[in-house]
Order: sequence, then C-alpha cells, then structure tokens
Amino acid sequence: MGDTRLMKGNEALAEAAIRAGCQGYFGYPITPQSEILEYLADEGRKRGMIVLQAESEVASINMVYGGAGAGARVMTSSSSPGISLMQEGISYIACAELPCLIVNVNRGGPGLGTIQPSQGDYFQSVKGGGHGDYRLIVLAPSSVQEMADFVYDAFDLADKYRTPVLILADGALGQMMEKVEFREYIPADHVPPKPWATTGKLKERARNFVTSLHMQPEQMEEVNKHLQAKYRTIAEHEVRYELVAADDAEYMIVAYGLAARVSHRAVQLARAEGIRVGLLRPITLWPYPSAVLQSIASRLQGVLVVEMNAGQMVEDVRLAVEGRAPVHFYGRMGGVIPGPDEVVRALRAIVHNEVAQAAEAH
Amino acid sequence: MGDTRLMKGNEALAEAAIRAGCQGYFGYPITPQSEILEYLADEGRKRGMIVLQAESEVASINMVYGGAGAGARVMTSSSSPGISLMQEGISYIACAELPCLIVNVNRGGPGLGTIQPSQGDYFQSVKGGGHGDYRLIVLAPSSVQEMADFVYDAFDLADKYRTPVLILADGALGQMMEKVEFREYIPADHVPPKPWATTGKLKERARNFVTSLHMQPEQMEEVNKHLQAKYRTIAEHEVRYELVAADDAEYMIVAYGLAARVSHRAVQLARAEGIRVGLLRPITLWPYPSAVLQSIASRLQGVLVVEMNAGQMVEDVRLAVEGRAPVHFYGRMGGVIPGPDEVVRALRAIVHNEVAQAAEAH
Amino acid sequence: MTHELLAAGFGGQGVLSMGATLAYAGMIEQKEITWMPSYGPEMRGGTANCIVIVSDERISSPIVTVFDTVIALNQPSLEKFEKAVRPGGLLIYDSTSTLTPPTRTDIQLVPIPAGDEALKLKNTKVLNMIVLGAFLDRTHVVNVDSVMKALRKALPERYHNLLPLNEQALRRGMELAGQPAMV
Amino acid sequence: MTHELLAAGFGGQGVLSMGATLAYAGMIEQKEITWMPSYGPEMRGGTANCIVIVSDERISSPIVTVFDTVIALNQPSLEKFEKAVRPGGLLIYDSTSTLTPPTRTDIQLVPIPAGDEALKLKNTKVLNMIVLGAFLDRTHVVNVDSVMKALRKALPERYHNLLPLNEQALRRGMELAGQPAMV
Amino acid sequence: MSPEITQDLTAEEQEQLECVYAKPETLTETRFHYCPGCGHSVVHRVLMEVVEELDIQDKTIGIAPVGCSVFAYHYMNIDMQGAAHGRASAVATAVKRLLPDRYVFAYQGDGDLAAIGTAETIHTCNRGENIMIVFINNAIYGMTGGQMAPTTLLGMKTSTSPTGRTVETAGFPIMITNMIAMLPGVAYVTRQSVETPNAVRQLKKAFTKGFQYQKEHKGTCFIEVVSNCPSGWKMTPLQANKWLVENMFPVYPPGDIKVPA
Amino acid sequence: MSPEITQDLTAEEQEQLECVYAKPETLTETRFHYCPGCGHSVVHRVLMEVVEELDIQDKTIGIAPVGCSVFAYHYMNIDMQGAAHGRASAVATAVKRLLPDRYVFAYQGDGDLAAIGTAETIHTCNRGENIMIVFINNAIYGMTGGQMAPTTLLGMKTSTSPTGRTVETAGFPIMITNMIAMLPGVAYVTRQSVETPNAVRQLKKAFTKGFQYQKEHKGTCFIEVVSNCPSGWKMTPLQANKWLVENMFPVYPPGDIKVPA
Amino acid sequence: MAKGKVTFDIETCKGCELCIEACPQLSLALSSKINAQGYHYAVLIKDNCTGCVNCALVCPDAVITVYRQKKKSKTPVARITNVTQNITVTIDDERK
Amino acid sequence: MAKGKVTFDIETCKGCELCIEACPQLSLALSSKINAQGYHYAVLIKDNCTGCVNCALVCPDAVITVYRQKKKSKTPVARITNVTQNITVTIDDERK
Ligand SMILES: Cc1ncc(C[n+]2csc(CCOP(=O)(O)OP(=O)(O)O)c2C)c(N)n1
Ligand SMILES: Cc1ncc(C[n+]2csc(CCOP(=O)(O)OP(=O)(O)O)c2C)c(N)n1
Ligand code: SF4
Ligand code: SF4
Ligand code: SF4
Ligand code: SF4
Ligand code: SF4
Ligand code: SF4
Ligand SMILES: [Mg+2]
Ligand SMILES: [Mg+2]
Repeated sequence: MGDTRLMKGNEALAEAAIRAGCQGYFGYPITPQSEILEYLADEGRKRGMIVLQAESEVASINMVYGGAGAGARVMTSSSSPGISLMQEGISYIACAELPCLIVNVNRGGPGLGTIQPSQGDYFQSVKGGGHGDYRLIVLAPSSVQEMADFVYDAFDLADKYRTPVLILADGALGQMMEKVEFREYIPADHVPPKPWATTGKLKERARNFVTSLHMQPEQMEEVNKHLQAKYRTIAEHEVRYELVAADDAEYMIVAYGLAARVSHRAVQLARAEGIRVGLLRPITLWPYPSAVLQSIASRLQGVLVVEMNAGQMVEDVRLAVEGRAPVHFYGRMGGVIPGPDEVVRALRAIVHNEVAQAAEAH
Repeated sequence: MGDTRLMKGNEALAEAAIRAGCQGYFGYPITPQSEILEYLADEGRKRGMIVLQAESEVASINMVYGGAGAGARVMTSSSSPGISLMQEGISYIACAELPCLIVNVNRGGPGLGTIQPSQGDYFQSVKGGGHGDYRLIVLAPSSVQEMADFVYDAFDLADKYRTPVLILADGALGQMMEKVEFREYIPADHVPPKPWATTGKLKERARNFVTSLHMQPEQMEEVNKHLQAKYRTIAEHEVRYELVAADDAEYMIVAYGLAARVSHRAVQLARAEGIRVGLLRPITLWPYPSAVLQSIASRLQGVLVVEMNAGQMVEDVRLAVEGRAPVHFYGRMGGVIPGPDEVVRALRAIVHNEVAQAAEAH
Repeated sequence: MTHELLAAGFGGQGVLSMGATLAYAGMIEQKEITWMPSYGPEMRGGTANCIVIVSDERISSPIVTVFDTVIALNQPSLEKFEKAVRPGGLLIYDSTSTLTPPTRTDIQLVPIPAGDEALKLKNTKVLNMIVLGAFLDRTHVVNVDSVMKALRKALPERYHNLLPLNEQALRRGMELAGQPAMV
Repeated sequence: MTHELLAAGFGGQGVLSMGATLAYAGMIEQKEITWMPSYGPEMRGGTANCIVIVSDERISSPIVTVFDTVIALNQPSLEKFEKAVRPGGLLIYDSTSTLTPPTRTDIQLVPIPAGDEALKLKNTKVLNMIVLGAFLDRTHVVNVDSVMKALRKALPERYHNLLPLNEQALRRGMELAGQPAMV
Repeated sequence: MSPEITQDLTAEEQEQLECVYAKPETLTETRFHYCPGCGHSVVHRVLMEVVEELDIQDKTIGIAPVGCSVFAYHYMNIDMQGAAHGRASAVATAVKRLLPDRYVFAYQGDGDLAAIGTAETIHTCNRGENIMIVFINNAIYGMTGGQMAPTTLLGMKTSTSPTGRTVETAGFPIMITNMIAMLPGVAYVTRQSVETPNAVRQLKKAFTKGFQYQKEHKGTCFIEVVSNCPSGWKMTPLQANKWLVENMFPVYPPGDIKVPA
Repeated sequence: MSPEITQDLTAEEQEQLECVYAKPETLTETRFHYCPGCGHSVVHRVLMEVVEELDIQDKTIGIAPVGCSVFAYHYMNIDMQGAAHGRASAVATAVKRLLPDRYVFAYQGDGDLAAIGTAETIHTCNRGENIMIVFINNAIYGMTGGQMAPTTLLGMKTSTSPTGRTVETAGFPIMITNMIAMLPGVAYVTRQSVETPNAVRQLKKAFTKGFQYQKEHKGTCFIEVVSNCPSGWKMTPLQANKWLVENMFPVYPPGDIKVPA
Repeated sequence: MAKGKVTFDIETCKGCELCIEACPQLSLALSSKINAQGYHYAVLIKDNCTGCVNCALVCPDAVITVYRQKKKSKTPVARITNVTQNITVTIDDERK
Repeated sequence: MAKGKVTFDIETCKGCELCIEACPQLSLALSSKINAQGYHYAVLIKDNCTGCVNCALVCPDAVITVYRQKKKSKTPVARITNVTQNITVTIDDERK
C-alpha cells in the first residue's frame, strides 16, 4: 500500500504541496480549509517549508506575489470570503506572470454565508473576480486523491505558463476522508527555470523586475496581447475533462467537483431506469471543455447542468452548446449538497417532459 | 440654461449624488476618479454630506455597509484595483440586502495596469467578482449627462430592491467634459422606507439586525432563493438599453459606454458607405438586454461586439444570440480606445467576408 | 459489495472517529472508502454525523440520502434518520438514551444498550466502539482485526494502553448484536 | 455643423484649458460639445492633448482619429498629429517653436508665431489664447464674444484683471490668422 | 456533597427576599451558543446591563465581528450589524458619523481586531471616532478552531503553532491596546477581565464610563477584556481562568492605560 | 550674475582633480520622472550609493510601492518587485523568508505605508521581519495629485481637505513611526530627511546601519524620511524645503527613535 | 433564615463551575443530574447564601437570579405636594 | 586654481535650484538657457568651488559630478613580500 493514506482532502492537498517541493505557504485561517495551514504549520515546517500565518488574506496573496517573484514555488489557500479579498492581488499576479498555486475551498455565500460546501465561486474563478482581462487555470478535483494529484499538476502548469493556477474545491472535498496514494513527484520536464526571478542582480545579467504597471496604454495593450496569446495556448493544450457513459447517451449531465460525484451516481441510477444518460465532468473549469460538448451536443436530447449554486457554469455550457440541444439546470445553494436521487428526479422530469412534448408534436 | 454646466463626468456624478440626497460618501483616492472624492470633500461637505476619506477601499466599502445598514443613502467610488479590493464587502452588502451606490471608473488592467479608460471590469461587474451567487444592478453611462442622470436612477433602484447598484464607467467618461443639465431630483415614489435599518431599537419594535450569516445551509439556501427571486424580478422590470438604426439593420453593433459612442459614429460612417448596420447599446449590463437581442438575432447577418477589453460582454451577446447569427468581436485593451474608423474597418471585414462566403456558397 | 452507513450522535460521542475507524479498516482491507462528515458551525456543541461508504468498486457519490445502515446514538438523531434507512436496511441505536424507540417495520432494528454497557466497562468513551462492534457483527463490512489494526495505527502511541479496552468494547458490541432484539 | 478639433502641446502650455474654454463658449452658444483630455500618467510633465467637438447635433463619438483642425503647440505634437488632419482641414501651429514645419499640401497650414507674440504681450500664458484666436478666425466655430463670456465665467474672480489681456491675445491671433501664410 | 436544598423560592422567601440580580432585559431569551465558561457571554451580559441601566437601548447600535461573537445580535436586544471579518470599526465609523446622537460600539476578537482588522482599528482610533471598541483578547482564534492569534503568548501551543509560538516565526504577541493608547484621538483605554466577580464589577464601570465619554464627545474609548477560550486552550473553564491569571496577566496587565484629562 | 565659466574640465583640471562624487553605478541611466526638487530621487540615490559602497548589488532586492516611486525599478539597478498599493512589506516579508541571505528593503510612501498598508506594515514590524523599510513621509498623496495623507498636518490644505485638515473630520496626523518603534521585533527606528547636505549624509549613515543590522539579524529597521512634494504642496522646491523645516519638523522631528541595544 | 438565595435556570446552565468557584460561602455545587443539553447543572447546596451576587456576576450564561433580604422599604408612605407653609409629618414605622 | 570643480549633466537638470541653495561658496546659478526638457539648468558661475560635494548631495536628479584636488596618491609605489629579515625602504616622494 506504500504511500497510501486515509486523509481529509485538505490534508492530502497540503501533503502533496510538501511533496511537490512547495517552498512557501502564506495563509490565514478560515473554515473549511484551515487544515491546510494547520497541516503545513506542523508537517510543512518540519520538512523545511516556510509556513507563515499572515495577518490577513490580503497580506497572504501579496506574500505569494513576493515569494513567486523571488522564484520560489509558493501557494496560499482560503475559502470564499478570503478569496474575494485576494482579487486585487490575483490580478496583479496574473499580470506580472508569476507562477503560484491558489486554493479555494468554496463555502456557501454570498457574504459570510455558511461554512458548508458550495460551488458559488465558479464565476469568480473562471471569469476573473479581479479587474482586467486575465484568466486563471482552474482545476476542479472531485476526490481526495485528486485534491493531492492536482497539486502536482497545478504547480507544473503554473511554472510552465508563468500563471497563477487555482484549485477550486467545495468544502466537502476539503473535509471528507478518502484513501489517497501519493505518487512520487517528478517535475514535468517542460517546467522551465526562472531567470526572470528577483534573486539579486548578478553582474552578468540586467536587473530583473516584477511589475504589472505599464504607463502607456499601447504598452499595456501589448502586455494584454501577450497574455491573451498565452491564454489561447493554454486553451489549446490544457483542457481536461472526464466523460462517463457518453457513447450512447441521449442526455448528458455536466457537473464538476462534488456535484460530479453525485451526478455520477445519478447516472448509474438513471441508467438502471433505462434513461440513456452520460456525464461530462470538466476538470479544467478554465480552459473549459467546450469543444467536446460542442461536438456531441447535436446528438443529445438534452443537457442537465448540476451545480451547487444558482446556475453559473450553465452559462459556459450554453455557450458551448449554442442552442444545439436544450440546456437545463439543477442547483442547490448556500451550502446544501444535492443527493443523487434529486438529480435523477430532475433528469426524469426533463426526459418525461420531452417525451410528452414529442408526443404532443405528433 | 438654468442648471446646465460644463463638467467632467466625475464631477457631474458627484454633483448628482449631492442632489440625490446622498448622505454619506466613503472613498479612497485613485486615478481616474479622484475628482469624485475631491468634489464631494469640497461641495458635498459644504452642503451637509458626510464625506470621509477612508484609509483604504476595504474600509470604504465596509463603511458603506455600515452607513447603508443605518438607513442612510450612501456611496463609494473607485477604479479597477480598488474595486477588486471591495469584492468581499460587495458580496456582504448584496447578501445583507443593503441599498447603496458603488462607482467604478474603469481603468486598464490587469494589475496596476494603466490609468487610461478600459472596460476590462465587465465580467467582475456582471458575473460577480465576489464570492457566492449575487448580482449587482450595473448601469453603464455613455455621456457626462448620463454620469449624472444614472446616479438618481441608481439610488432609487438600490432602495427599491434593497440591492447595491454599480455604475460602471470607463475612465474617459470620468475625465471628459460635456454639458450636463441637472434636473431636479424627485425620489421615485416606489422608494420604500427603511424599517429594517439599525437606528436604535425602539420599544415598539423588535431589534433590527443586518447580517449575511446563516449557519444552517438550509437557511442560507432560503436566503439565496430570496435573492434569486429578487434578481428575477429585477431582470423582468429593469432592463435598459438604447437601439439605434435597428429597424432595417442587417448587422448590429453591440457596445456600451464610451465604446457605444464610438460605435454610434461608426454606424453613421458605415451607413454612409451603404452598410445597413444598427447599434444596440445596453444601459443595464445586468440585467442584460438579452431579450431584445434574441428577438432580432435571426434576421441579422452578423453581430459585431465592440469592447475596450479582450472580449467579455461578447459572451452575454452569444448567450442571447445562441447561434442565430454569427457573433464577431472587436476590442482594444489596456487603456486604448478604438476609433470609429477601426470599428468601421472591422465591420467592413465582416460584411465582405460574408458576402464572399455567400458568393462561394453559390 | 458497497455498504453505505450514516452514523449520528452528540458532538462528544465519537461518531466521527467511529466512522473514521471503520473507513481506516476498510482501507486496510484494500477497499474503496469515503468518510464524509457533516461539519457544523464554526463553534462547539450540537450534533454531528458522518457518512461512511465502504465498497469494492470506485465510489461515485460520497453523498447519499438512503443508507444500508444508520447508527443513531441519541434521540434526536434517531428521529431524524430513522427514515433514511433503505427498506430492509439496519437501524442500530443506543437503547440506553432512547426514550421513544423507532417504529419502522420494514427495516431491521438493532437496539444496543451501549450507554449501560459502556458504564459497565467504566469508560463512556468506548460507547462508540460497542456500537461499531454491533455493526460489524450484523454486516461484516470489515472484520474486527482490521478495525483493531486501524485503531493501532490511528491512535497516538500514548493511548495504546487503551487498545485492549477498545477491543473488549468491540467484542461486547458484537455479542449484543448477536442477541435477539430486546425491544 | 460639427467641428472636430485636436489641440496638443507641452504640459504647461494650456492646451487643455484652451480646449475647455472653447467648449464652454460652445455651450454658451447652445451647441453640443465634448472635451476629452488624453490624461497622462499619475505624475507630472510630458505632453498633453485634448479633443474638442462642437456641434449642432448630438455628438456620437468623443473619440475621433481624423480632425477638422489640429492645433499643435510644439514640435513633437506637430510631428505626431500632422497626419491626423482631414484632407482640406486646418493645421494651426506655433511657428515660433517649430523647427521642422509641416509638409502636407492637401490641408491648410496656419503657422502662427504665437510664442513671439506672447512675449510681445509680456505674458507667455496667453500663447494659447493667441492660437485660439487664430482658430476662431479661420473656422468661426464659436464667436469671440462667447469665448470672452466663457473666460469670465470660468476664471475665478481674482484673475478677472487678466481678461483684457486675454481678449487682446485672442484678437491678435485672429489678426495673424487673417494674414496670408508666412511659410 | 450536602443534601440538596429547595431550589425554588419558598412562599416565605418570596415574601422576604427581593431580587437583587437577574438577567437584564436587554438580553434576548436566546441561549448563548458559547462553550461552557467562555468569557464572551459574560461580557455580552455586562455590556447589556450597562445599556439597561443607562436606559439607552433605543439609542445604542452595536457592531458584531466575525469571530465566536458573530451572533452577538442574537443575544443583545439592540439594533446591531454584523461586520465582515476585521471591519467592525469601519462599519461603526459610518454608523456613528451618520447617526451622531446614537451610542455606537464595535465588539471584536483579537483575530478580528488585531490581525485582519489592524488598519481599520488603528485608523478608526486615529480619527478619534466617537465610539466604543470592545476588544476581547483570548489570545486565540476561537471560532475557527484554535489557531494562533496575534496576541497568542510566546510558547503557547495552538493548531498553527503546534510546538508553541516562537519569535522567529510569528514575532511577539502584539500590544495593540498600548499602541492604540498612543493615539491622541483616543480618550479612554483600559484593560479589564471577567474571571472574578470583582473583575466583572470593574468591567461594568469601564463600560459605563465608555458610554459616558461617548456622550461627552471625548473620542474613541477602547476597552480590552482579557478573556479565555477554554475550548481553544483545551482546558476546563476553571483551568482556563487560572491559566489566564497566571499567564495572560503578566503580558496583558489589567488596569487603566489612558483616561481622559 | 558673473560671467559663465568653463563648464567642462580643462585638460589641466583633468590632470589635477579627481572625482569625489558621481552618480553611483547602482543607478541606471534612466532619468528620474520625479518633479523638480522632489525628495524621492535623492533618497533613491543615497540608497543606491550605500548598496554600491557595501557591494551588495547582487544580494539586494527592493520592493517598490504604488505611489510616485512606483517606478523605482527603472532607476535602481538592482532586482526589484513592484508591490500592490500598501503591500510592499508583505511582499518583502516573503522575499526575505524565502531568500534569507539577501538584503531586502521595502520603499513606501505615507499613503502606501500608513493608510492602505497599515496592517501589513505593523504586522511585518511586529514579526520583526529582518528587512529594512524606507518610509517617505511627504504628508500627501503625491502620485494621485495631492490628496490628504494620514500624515498630512493639521490645517494643511490638500485636494481632499480643501479648507485644511481638521481633527473632527480626519483626526490627527498619524505617528506611525513612533508606533512602530514600540514593537519589540523592531531593531532600529530613525527619522531622517534630505533637505540639506548634512541631512543627506545622516540618511546615508542610517541606510548603512540598516543593512548592517539586517546582516546581523537584528530585526526590522525602519527609516522614515521626512520629504517634500513641491507639486502636491504647490510650492517651488526651495519653498517646499523651507516649509518642511518649519512645519514638518515640529511634528516629525528628525533623529533616532530606537537603536539596537 | 439565610440572608440570600439564588435560583438557577437549570436548562441553560452549562456546568462550567465558575459560580461554584466564585461563591465565598461555598454554597454551590454541580448536580449529579444532567439537563437536556447534557450538562451537570449548578445547584444551591447550602442554606448560607448571603445574596452577594458573586456567582451571578461570573456566570457566563446568565443562569442565576439572586435574591436578598429586603431592605427597609424605600417606597414612600405618603405624597405631599404643593406645600406653601411649614408642616410637620411623623411616620409611624410599625407597618408590620 | 580652485580646489574643486563641478560638472553638470545639463540635459538631466530640472532647474530646482536646490544645489544653488546648498553651495556654501555661492558658486552656482541657473543658466538663462533652457535644456530640451524646457528647464533652465544649473551652471557653475564662480571659480571658487571647493569640491565640498554639498550641491551633489542635495541634487535630486544626480546631475552633478564633483572633482577635487587630488590627495597625495595612495597607490603603492612598490610591493614587497616574503620579508624574512628586517629591511629598510625609503620612498622618493618627487614623482612629478
Ligand atoms: C475574510 C475572512 N477571513 C477569515 C475568516 C475566518 N474566521 C472567522 S472568525 C476568525 C477569527 C476569530 O478569532 P477572534 O477574532 O480572535 O475571535 P474569537 O473567535 O477568538 O472570539 C477567522 C479567521 C472569515 N470569516 N473571513
Ligand atoms: C488599491 C489602490 N488604491 C488606490 C490607488 C491609487 N494610488 C496610487 S498612489 C496612491 C497614494 C500615493 O501616496 P503616497 O503613498 O504617499 O506616495 P507618494 O506619491 O506621496 O510618494 C494612491 C492612493 C491604487 N493604485 N491602488
Ligand atoms: S471557542 Fe473559545 S471563544 Fe469561542 S465560544 Fe468556545 S470558548 Fe468561547
Ligand atoms: S508629485 Fe510630489 S512626490 Fe510625486 S514626484 Fe512630484 S513632487 Fe515628488
Ligand atoms: S449570591 Fe453569593 S453567597 Fe449566594 S450563592 Fe451566589 S456567590 Fe454564593
Ligand atoms: S456559572 Fe452559570 S453556567 Fe456555569 S455552572 Fe454556574 S450556573 Fe452553570
Ligand atoms: S562642490 Fe561645494 S563649493 Fe563646489 S559647487 Fe558644489 S556645493 Fe559649491
Ligand atoms: S539640484 Fe540638480 S536638478 Fe536641481 S538645479 Fe541643481 S543640478 Fe539641477
Ligand atoms: Mg480570539
Ligand atoms: Mg506621500
């Protein structure tokens, strides 16, 4: 069983960060993710990581900026309100092209909300909660194993593209325990060195500086064009998703994270009832797996988007489907997790309604 | 000429706020909107307004929370990075249902960016830059006159729906001067009293409290359902837009704010060339005028979205058009303003290309 | 084989650690497992519950609303979750603290006087192990050796002196579950 | 009638206030107007320019890239904006500070020795008014009385003693513009 | 243990005794959710006693923080606002400026006031906002489960200082109250506690003064209460109060730090 | 005015004179964008002279703020990061923790350090981060066009205090440096200026000490420079420096406030 | 009879024992019974309470009401107003 | 000849006059000419500069280079190593 352990998602993520060679963690406590800081304050420090409990999330994200700018592999984590406070800093990091990992263990909002699991921060994560045109690579794990695995991936992607990567997990993924196997971390060989980092100006090179400021709009437009070009490259190469029972599907559920796990079960239950339904689980929420959805949309009778929010990802689904199939939405809000049975009910309603409509049409 | 004055957009907005009976302004300097604070620090104070230069944008937005919670008509203003810092506070205000006005005089991002005009904060404004499911009513003026007029409207909408309203203006609208006529402010008669405000618990009523916290997810879900129902009402009743030369249009430009002014000119120029093009100018960016777009989409040969960003509102356009017509995008970034000639060029390319394609098809 | 369990009780009764122990034992037996706490407000007190799924296959949803077994260690939990047992499923409850016993007839009721038995073992902390023993006896989801191994691994060394007591509690629970229902 | 003007120069030369004065005068004449500064970095210095549009109709874009008139008060501005004049349009420039005069032949060139004239008037601050006078003479976009009214309204009382000088400068500019080009 | 005696008042007692202490009307019926022995609820009660005695329930507006006392508005029977984490004093500033004849207080924990809210706290006090700030210093983040606070003592073990707070990693416990006392806009600064009846009596006096000074427009009143967190400290309430006296007081000695001239 | 004399060195002079002062190599060729007479650039130069003299160009990492000195990295020929407004000390904290053998400094204006960045400043100092903070106090927001700063003097007119700063609206000028000096993690606190040659010499010594103490792991070094803002103050550079001596120094007297034991 | 007495809202008590520690008379203890919240609640165990209020002051849950022997009544026995001339009033102090 | 001299990078000067104020010898003044930035730049107007460096210290734009009469050279005239016995070395100070 080697390195297989029973752990909370938060702990698995923290352990993976240590193994991925994360050198600095800067964060502020907030439920349901404080275990990340707590685990690192203990294990991380023992294993040589710089772990600093900052005075706030604003300080945390700016420490991440500093650490990343100094060429170190660094990260922070928080939950919804804390992530909102980081939006200015994230925009700076994206613009200054600093690689780092940001973890949002999403709780129910808006406002102080609840501490229960939610996916209410989808828009903030994928459309940019901060100002200006930038994108984060957003990875959405759906198991404790993925809470660990995606950390390796996230750091490598961050370094490869000099861009902040966000792991977006709802609170349940942080709090639940599953077994997790830690594979050895081998840095992807595309991970480049960081000659741009501010480590002290050596005689043989010009000074390095990290900035997001460009006084002339034309210059700033160039920076933006560069960023947009990078984002296109990422969108071309880094889309990740999982398809379940899609081959013969007449209906597709689209869901990510915990909602995808629930929906997976719902697919099994619905198939048992004879509904030919499959599941698309986006793993990268940005870049979004629009192409796959687009390619199968026209042979579908309907798409059901299941989210733990009021309907956010559904927009990206509709953008991909573009009217080729009806898109439906089922969501629970404010920290409530839908059960597989509810999802099946929602699906049944769609199927029956369409059958009924079809009948009417005849 | 009475109350007609030549003013910068920022000043006009500030003057309108005084006239609308705004009781409290809380803000922090940032270009290109500091004139709002400066005007109010002078004129506003003279005319009895509480004007406080806060220690930061985070403090500002939380002061707005406090003031609105106490039943006063209050506002803040900032520009992109400052607005990012307010995202947690805005989410709290939306959830606690506090009426207030937030002004974002958008500059080029991301990061520190430039101080020149931009529309890079569209996503942040309309999809929610803060955590959780909430919406702001977003008004997009496109002239100095509207910088003033929309303030009256914004405060009334805020009070009517107990919701924060955002005025999103690019930097040029803040800095340019046009003549502006101040009509007398008569509060809309639907503006309700504020019995929920914390003004001191009188014997005859239960205590009031302002909060966004609900420990039980089920309770929080109720709060969310209530918010979503309110948002549906707003979406039904408060969509605002302007249509120009739409009747016979084969093509439509969709643009807001300064970009709409530029596009308006482009429409004139293109019509002179014989291109049958019209303009849809969304005034409320949320709720979005999707219905009107949807209703005309199928008779269009193409839609051109013009923005001062990398392409944000274009998603809302595509969501409305849903494949009924090809949607194109033309944008400038980082503080660069497109000229009408560029827009015409972009339009021409579309028209010719489609003509070419049509020819090919034959 | 997939078994879906919900365990519920007061904050201090050790339902979460009971669930975790079961999950750990499942892991030792190379099964797929998931343990999902319903975590409460950021403050103390109140009730707690967790879902534990042990399976031979990849586990899809860690959230289920109908369970093979419900374990209820106090009256409120019993009332709340009696209806969550699937027809034919198990409802194990602490009969010592139960004022109003469950009434469903389409499920198996397993009252365990766990409170009294724990007092007899002179350590109220092992109440959860007694109930876990009963669960094992009725379901054989994992075997008792795996649970003991799990405890040995999960407990810090300084508590290892308590292992025999825990084993005693487990076995007592198995015994009690073996007896015919005493309702 | 719509007239689109761009005025450009160094930070301290008063191009922005010249544009604003023109806009104010337009307002006094009940026209539609827009004044758009190209505002620079948050620090001092550098060049400044503004677009002023005066029209009888609602003004669509305050941003235009081709102008009826360009006023250039220094060499860099002249070089940058010569090409922005529409064919047949006006290019008014301060010939005192110009090393390389403009070369286009499809537009009207109006060199005004504004720097020298301002020195003659013993106040370099009125350079902008001299040029504005020249503009008025050539375009009649607004009349000079409106400009004087505008100045009276816009200037704080304590500067009203400067009004006669400003009027003198305006009129001098009109005179100079009336003379044949001295290129 | 002696045999129990009648717990209710006998008829005779009802005749001869008068009530000298009862829960104030300015507290609601809702039971406190705090852990057994937690100082928060004592402070709540004392504060509400003063509001009752001064008869200012209709003029008092409280601001609750994010921290264990986030639900203060469920207990205090006055108008209240729940602020975002750390921003209570900014919220209070606006309320007071817009309603200058009301009594306004912010109630905040050490994480809320001295970590994330440092800037708001200091600037509110520097502006001399005419409000009262009640600062509950329990040297830990109670609500989130016992992480290190800026006021955590050196050597103290918390979930984020598992081997004890060290100067190298986290610096010294911050003396925020003493920093605040330096600010000329601040009128009254005192450090109190609630672990004994006498301490509670002192605190009550401090609150009374705080409201009085507010009435007199003297400036900001800042009242620190050195309090406990039995759960976070992993102690019984009695142990916690003993530990508080032995360990917190040497670092945070009770007493007035600044009084109006 | 006497007739102009040869401005270049004559051949004879080249032979007999040696250069005793020239722009340090640690400054780039880029011309400062600052307004005429602005203190920022003097401080930049002095700081870089010290880096040159200590020969630590390859080990020094500076953090620039958002404020007029936002472009410091265009002038200082060392590795630098531009921080978000107010957060330079948080950025510096991370850089230093991850590269503990480098010399790290944050350079910040009064708005940046003492308004929006108050929390980061105070907690960086409270943790005793082993960095140097250079604090340029010009009592105004220079970059955004002359708004009131937290250090603006009472009565001083700015664009947001058009009739002069009053205690009622804005409180007293904040003595952030003195607050910082209270923190035990802070090793060295001094207030300097650059309006005379001697002041410049003193500042240079202060910077030298600051780096020295950093090498010795003494804790945070905090160097305030009372500076001018001719543009924001609407004065000529000479007027500004005179005003500074007459008005700023009484409130912000130069001198050491804390020195290491 | 004792000079004072305390009563408890036992369902609200959390058994923290702070009142017990605070009582100078050692009049209080935890009951062996538990309330619905699961706590052993505080009770009066001796008849020597002085009504000093100490226990109530430290009780975090506002559980305790304290009674004390009535002081000589301070309610007025008569109300005399509009006095325009000197008068003499004598009070008969033997009401009970 | 004066003991010192200063030179200016006139295109960089912003004419702030701080150097003029700082010079104890009153050796400096603004030129009547302006540079490309539009500023009247500082120049040396007297031959009495002592090379005290004051002007350069206060100059915000690092415009000024200061020269001073060379001190007696401190560069070694010879290098003597591996001395194992007492030796005597005399320096002829008349190099020029
Ligand atoms: C922006 C934000 N960050 C973090 C949190 C999580 N959080 C809630 S309370 C708290 C600290 C509580 O500690 P303290 O202020 O000392 O209050 P106590 O609970 O000890 O009374 C934290 C970090 C939050 N709700 N919001
Ligand atoms: C979040 C944010 N808020 C506000 C600003 C605007 N801003 C830029 S610099 C500055 C203050 C400058 O003052 P100071 O720190 O004193 O520096 P100085 O320019 O005086 O040297 C402000 C408010 C910003 N860039 N970012
Ligand atoms: S966690 Fe601590 S502060 Fe919070 S209620 Fe419990 S004892 Fe009180
Ligand atoms: S605005 Fe002030 S601080 Fe900024 S460069 Fe000019 S003089 Fe210096
Ligand atoms: S009132 Fe005094 S004597 Fe009576 S029980 Fe309470 S503490 Fe003891
Ligand atoms: S102090 Fe209050 S809560 Fe604690 S034991 Fe006594 S009565 Fe109960
Ligand atoms: S070096 Fe000294 S004497 Fe020479 S010009 Fe400069 S200040 Fe004057
Ligand atoms: S101090 Fe420097 S910039 Fe100022 S006038 Fe003298 S040389 Fe020029
Ligand atoms: Mg605390
Ligand atoms: Mg400043």
